[in-house]
Amino acid sequence: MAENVPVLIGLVLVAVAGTGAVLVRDPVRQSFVLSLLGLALAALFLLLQAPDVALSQLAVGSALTPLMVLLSVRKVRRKARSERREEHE
Amino acid sequence: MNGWTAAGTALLLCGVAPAACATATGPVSRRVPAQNLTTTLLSLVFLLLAQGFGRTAYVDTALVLSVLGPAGTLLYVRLLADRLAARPPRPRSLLATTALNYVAVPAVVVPLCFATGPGRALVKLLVIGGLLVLGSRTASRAVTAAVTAGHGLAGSAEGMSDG
Amino acid sequence: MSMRLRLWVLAAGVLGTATLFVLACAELPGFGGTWHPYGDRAVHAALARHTANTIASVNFDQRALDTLGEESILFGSVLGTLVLLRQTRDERRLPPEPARVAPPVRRYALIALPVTLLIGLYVVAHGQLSPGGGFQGGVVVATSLHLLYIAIDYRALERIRPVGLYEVADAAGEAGYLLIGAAALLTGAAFLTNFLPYGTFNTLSSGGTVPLLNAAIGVEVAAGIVVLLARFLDQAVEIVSGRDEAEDET
Amino acid sequence: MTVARMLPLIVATPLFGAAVLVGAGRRLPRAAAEVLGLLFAAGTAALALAASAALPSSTARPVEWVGGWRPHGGASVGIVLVGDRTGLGLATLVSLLVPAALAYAWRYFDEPPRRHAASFPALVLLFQAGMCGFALTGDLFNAFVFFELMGVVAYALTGYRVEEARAVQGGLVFGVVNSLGGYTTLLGIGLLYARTGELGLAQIGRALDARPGGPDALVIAAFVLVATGLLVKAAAVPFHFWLADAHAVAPTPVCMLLSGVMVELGVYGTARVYWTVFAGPGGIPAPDAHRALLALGALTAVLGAVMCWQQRHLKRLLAYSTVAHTGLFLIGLAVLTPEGIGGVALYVLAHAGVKAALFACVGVLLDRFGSVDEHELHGKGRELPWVAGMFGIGGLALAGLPPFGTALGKAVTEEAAGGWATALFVAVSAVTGGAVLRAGARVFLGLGSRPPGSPEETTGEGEEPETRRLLARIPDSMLLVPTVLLACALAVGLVPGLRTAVGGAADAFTDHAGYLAAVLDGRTTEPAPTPAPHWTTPGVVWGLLATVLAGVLALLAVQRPVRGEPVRWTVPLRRLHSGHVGDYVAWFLAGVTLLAALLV
Amino acid sequence: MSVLPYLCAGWLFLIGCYGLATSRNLIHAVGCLAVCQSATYVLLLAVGYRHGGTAPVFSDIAPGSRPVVDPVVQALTLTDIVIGATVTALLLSLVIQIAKRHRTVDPDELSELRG
Repeated sequence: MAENVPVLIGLVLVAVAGTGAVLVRDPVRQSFVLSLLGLALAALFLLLQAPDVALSQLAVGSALTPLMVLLSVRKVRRKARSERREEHE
Repeated sequence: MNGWTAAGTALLLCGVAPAACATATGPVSRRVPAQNLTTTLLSLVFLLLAQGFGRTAYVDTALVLSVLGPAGTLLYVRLLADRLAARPPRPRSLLATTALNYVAVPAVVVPLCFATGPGRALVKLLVIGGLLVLGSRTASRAVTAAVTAGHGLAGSAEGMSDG
Repeated sequence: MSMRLRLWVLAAGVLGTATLFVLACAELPGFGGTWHPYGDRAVHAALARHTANTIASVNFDQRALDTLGEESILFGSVLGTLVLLRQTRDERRLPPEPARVAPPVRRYALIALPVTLLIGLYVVAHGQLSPGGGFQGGVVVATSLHLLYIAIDYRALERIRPVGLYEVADAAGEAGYLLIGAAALLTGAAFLTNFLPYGTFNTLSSGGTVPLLNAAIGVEVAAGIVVLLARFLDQAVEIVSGRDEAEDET
Repeated sequence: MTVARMLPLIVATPLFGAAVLVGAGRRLPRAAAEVLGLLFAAGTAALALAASAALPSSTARPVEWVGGWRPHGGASVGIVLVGDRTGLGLATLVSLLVPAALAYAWRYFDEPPRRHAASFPALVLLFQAGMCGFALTGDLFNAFVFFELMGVVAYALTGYRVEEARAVQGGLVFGVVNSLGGYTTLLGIGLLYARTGELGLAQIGRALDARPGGPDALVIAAFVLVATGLLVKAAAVPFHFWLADAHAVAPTPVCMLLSGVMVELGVYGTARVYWTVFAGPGGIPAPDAHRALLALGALTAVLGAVMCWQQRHLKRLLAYSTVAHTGLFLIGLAVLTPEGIGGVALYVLAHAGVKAALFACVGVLLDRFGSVDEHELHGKGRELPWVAGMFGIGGLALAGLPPFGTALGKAVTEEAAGGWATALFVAVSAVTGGAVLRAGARVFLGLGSRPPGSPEETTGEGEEPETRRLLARIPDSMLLVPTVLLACALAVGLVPGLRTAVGGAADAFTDHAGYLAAVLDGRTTEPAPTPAPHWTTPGVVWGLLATVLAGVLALLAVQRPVRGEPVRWTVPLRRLHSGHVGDYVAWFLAGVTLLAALLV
Repeated sequence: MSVLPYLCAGWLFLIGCYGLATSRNLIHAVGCLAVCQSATYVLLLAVGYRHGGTAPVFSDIAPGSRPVVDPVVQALTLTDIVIGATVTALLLSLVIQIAKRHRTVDPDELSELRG
């Protein structure tokens, strides 16, 4: 049983991070949780003896996906902001 | 399960998990430093696990994370500059986070160095340690700079918040 | 459909799917079992071909067609993003203002850039030996270039990033993979056969075509992700619609 | 070069073409890029045709282990491509339709993305590679990879006209639902791998057969999950919602491919996976599979037909008719006999031609008049007699007018299904064909009165033409392509050689043990021969009846005041098709549950 | 413990679906889709795990010296991760265009396609 404790902790972290990523509704905040999910998955993969997959997940999950999400939010917000100003005038 | 694995697991549970909690909650000004702390600690976990599993090949994951982690943090700082400026973090908590980084890195890397012995693996370890320290130092500086220079920096072209 | 009805349908669906999945899990072989016939065969095959990293052998030799499909997906999605995030007629580019970057951040990013680039290349080059490979290394290489955006600003990044060249590199990576695969046909073997000498186990040149395919993927991924992020950055930083621009100037 | 050696090239050629187009794209003028794209697509078609022609018999299964990883003792580490008549035939169909779509799109789009003139043909070539790979592969995970390839490219192609609000929304809905389907398939693959330790279709099938006795929860769950992804592609109810949203907004040449072959590939995938993996003693018992497919098929056919009749947006109308016909295909599969499969195969071939031709006609209307709304276009089509003729013939062929291939396929399928299925086939073809004829009568003949619009539904007004400006003269390529396609659909019904070939292919397709032996042991066995599909008197009569009914329905509809459309009692049904991605995901999970419940 | 990893995969998939169905922001929805996909990673790798095994990477250990986990599922997961990243990119670019054309990213306010 003791052998399984690290994997168990990894699973719990992944499940919690995944749940958090769904329940956090604001995309900027969600991007933080998504990057955490990426990190948790990488840790779990290493514990499951898959360093190749962990590397991929790190590369994609910790930098690429959050960056794309943040850039999209920025574009969308910029749009929304100018819309609102327009209505204001 | 040997001591290294146990130490790695313990750090995962008692170090990474709380840092992750801090990243997932609260204002952006707390999330960004906490995110950096999370990646630093996770790199250390990877190092400990690599030693525990007896696989030097696994060290590459820590190496990659030690450069991608700070890069991610700096991107957050860059893209969320105005939010950081709007609610700056307390200097004391920022200091504490950085200090935690500074303490944790040598606390893990030094024993690992002794366990590894001289060789290529040692150089790799030291590089990772150096990158982690440098990365966390820069991250905290970047947050401070974004806060102080904040309002000027967060012009309309760079802004993120809805104003 | 009202939110209420949707939630009812969802609840029924979740309940049914969960039941199905849990029942199936109960029948699965227990976690951590020792029976992995395909995996064991794959390890033997990898060793027979002098490839130290079995995962690389599975990806680039035994199941190389999967990787071809995967890279085509990446290629297609880069192309798709290129098309979807194009600058349309009602939009124009507004050069971003130069950003002021704190000196320590600039110093770090300028040091980290070559280090990250080297680490990325190392991960690509050792793909057939240690964990890593074209995809992982390629993403790291692409990320390293974007440190310039952090270190200086977007205009500096644009200067070292002629997107057109990266598009060509992206296509060259995809074409290279196909040509290496087709080269096997000339020797009379099947498509994507590992036809080169396998080399000495655990050296950089071992594994026959594995390092070549790996390198092709590395080029494609690095170039593809640069192009992909370029489109997102363009949208987020530069491109504005006619109306936005009027707003920004007021 | 043997047939087996050619199989990977059918996938590799379009991929290489895409790479060349992107690599050289910045320097190529638009015309050169389009010619190059057409050449690569046609080259692939030539390869596929040559491979089909070189097959020694219609029951042969040339097998190519990519990378040369031939099996030893039935076990291999490689991926296999299987070029049996059905898979190769579908790859040929895809490869022929792609050049047709590219030829139709000749100088079509308003402005190609700046300095990316080659991006549209390159995307279409990738789409072609994905579909051909999916048709040819004999490996479950590899099928997933090609499934995702065609998905990813299709999302991008659907949203190609980014200035169109509806196009990008349809593309996103399509992307989310199909990706979710792909992930369920992968979960199913994971379950099968855990049970059998294999990934090849034949290997999994053999491993499952090694433990006979009814299926346990794991096998059922694996089948449900794998089939869900494929049925999402096939747009079976209740996974069909994305289809109308995506097909109504995609550029017309893309619609031709989506409706003509991609949806059918979902049906093919379901059938292939069932027959190779789950048809043995360790798989899903035939009565259960029959029940599930029949129920889903009947539901899909009825719902598709009802929704089809209610549409005034011509592309949506055609999209729902695709849903209805997919339902009929599923009913044909549900028979689980070579006769059913053979009928469906002929039906799919002819349907691809007819549906693509109809979309092509609608595309002409869109580019000439800037609208695809039945009421808005009322009477405007009088100046386009050639298009009118083709649209009418297409409608009749859809309804099942002999000797079109649709009629033959339908006749063979309904005969195999028997009983009440015949009534359903006649009703559904009459309604979908009638809807097309009704629209044709209004648009091209100006029959009936011109109605005021109602804003509650998706009308076809306010659509942007896909060309630079409204076309004053329709280019010959846009008229030639649908004509050729309709002629092909007619040929499917008339060429006797095709019927015998399809008959043999269906025998081989439904031969579970034969497939396993051919792939894993390299042993060829002849399946038990069944009579090839052929015209029968009842089939012709039912086909004529459906056509007449379609005509009557159309005439009745145009003579009644349009205020009655859409029919009141269908309003709740129409409200379910909300365009809301959350609704679609909820229905998706409900569909998984439904499928599982039907199998237990 | 013997089924826990599989159940974790199922949980991730369903919670992701829940998020998709109730999302009020399309960018958030794309993130939820990524959560759904992580279920497939967890399932595949859990299926290939072997107690006491190590990665079948023989750059630093001798072949045959230790039991190894299944390399095939790892290769599959790698492919899957690439697919996930590319799908995310493509869907986010569609969301950006939706924001431009519809001036909202709330699915409840998108009402162009009905019936």
